Amino acid sequence: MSIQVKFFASLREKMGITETKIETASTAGEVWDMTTNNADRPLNVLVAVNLEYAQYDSQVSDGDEVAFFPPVTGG
Amino acid sequence: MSIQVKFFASLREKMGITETKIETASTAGEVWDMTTNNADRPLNVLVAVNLEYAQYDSQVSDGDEVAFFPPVTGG
Amino acid sequence: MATQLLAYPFDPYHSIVEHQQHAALDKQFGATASFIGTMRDFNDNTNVSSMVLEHYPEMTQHYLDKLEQQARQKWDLLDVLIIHRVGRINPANPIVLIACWSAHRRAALDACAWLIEELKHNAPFWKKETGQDGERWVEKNTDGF
Amino acid sequence: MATQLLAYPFDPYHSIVEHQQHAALDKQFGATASFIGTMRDFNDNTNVSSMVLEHYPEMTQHYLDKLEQQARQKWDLLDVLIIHRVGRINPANPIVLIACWSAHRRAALDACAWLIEELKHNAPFWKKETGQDGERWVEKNTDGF
Repeated sequence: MSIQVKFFASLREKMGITETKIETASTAGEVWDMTTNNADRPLNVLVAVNLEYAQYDSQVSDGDEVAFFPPVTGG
Repeated sequence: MSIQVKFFASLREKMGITETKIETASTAGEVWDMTTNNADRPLNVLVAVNLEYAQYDSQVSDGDEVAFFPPVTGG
Repeated sequence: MATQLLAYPFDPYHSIVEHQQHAALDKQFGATASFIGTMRDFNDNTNVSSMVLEHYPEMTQHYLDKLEQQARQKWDLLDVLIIHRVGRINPANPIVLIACWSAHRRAALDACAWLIEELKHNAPFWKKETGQDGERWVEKNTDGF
Repeated sequence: MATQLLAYPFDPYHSIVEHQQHAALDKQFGATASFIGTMRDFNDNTNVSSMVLEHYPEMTQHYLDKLEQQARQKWDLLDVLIIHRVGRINPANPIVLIACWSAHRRAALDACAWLIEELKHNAPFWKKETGQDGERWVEKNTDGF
């Protein structure tokens, strides 16, 4: 098992990561740290765990999908 | 000159008048009295003078058009 | 004229598209909000087979034009289209169309909701329904709920 | 499915009519409220020649379905249709369509306004505009005014 990690839009471009996997982590914030090489956690980044909005301190488990993205601009 | 008087919808049917003319009157209420043979003035009747909403005590003059109708049900 | 009183059936979406094409709105509007009122085959728990919409022609036209002007004063609208049926109407026929165009969404949405509410409460139209028990005048409009 | 993500242009009014025909809504609905968001050829005082709408496919579909369910819980709706473009979009192309059907007007109007607001604030879509100075990500949506 592992955690699937996705980045979108300007954050995807800035971090240079579209999709990656990590072995394990306990919070979404830890996932950020591990995948971005401990980059500062931007305040306006949105976090989703398993397709639902979450926080940096939300718990994650093996098999989860964690996503980071900028404020949305659809519609 | 004269005052043009119109009745619409259920009020037109109830009063048996579609359109009539009277010589003169000073208020819309007086127009009602003269054209309906002094029928009671219903509380929920709407009054229009020259295509604008008015009251029984609104002034009317020669050449005006006065209309009486029930609550509206369009849309 | 952006307000029309029609004595024959109309296709509201076709009317919107046609108006949009002729109004030279292209590429300037970001938002279109529309409301369409359609005749149902029941009202107040009674089946309705058809109805006749009576109106006060001069005042109706005058009132709808005034409503459009008021909406344009209250909101930043690029265009407004109001179409209302009169005469005999059958179930599933559109009765009223209100469409508002604006740069951003709130103006179009708010103006559209305001216009149908004003029209329902004040425009001089009257519905007479034909059902299984004959004809009856609709006494008052619902509150919208 | 009443929520659709389309990677190609669509005709929103045609979509409404088609949905209405297939949804067996005939003669039961009295009110249809719709909102259409269209790409303009300027934004923040800059000309925009085209844009690309990126999204998070699984979450977008999940989120729009959830919005529809929430709207149906909050209001007495007969049907809801939500269509959103993704991919490259040109000025005057529709981006989003929301249509709500109900027996009476308030449910359709309020649900439609609520849905576009929720979608704008939370659905995972991102616009990248191409203008005279190249490409740029849109930083945030307008408040609707």
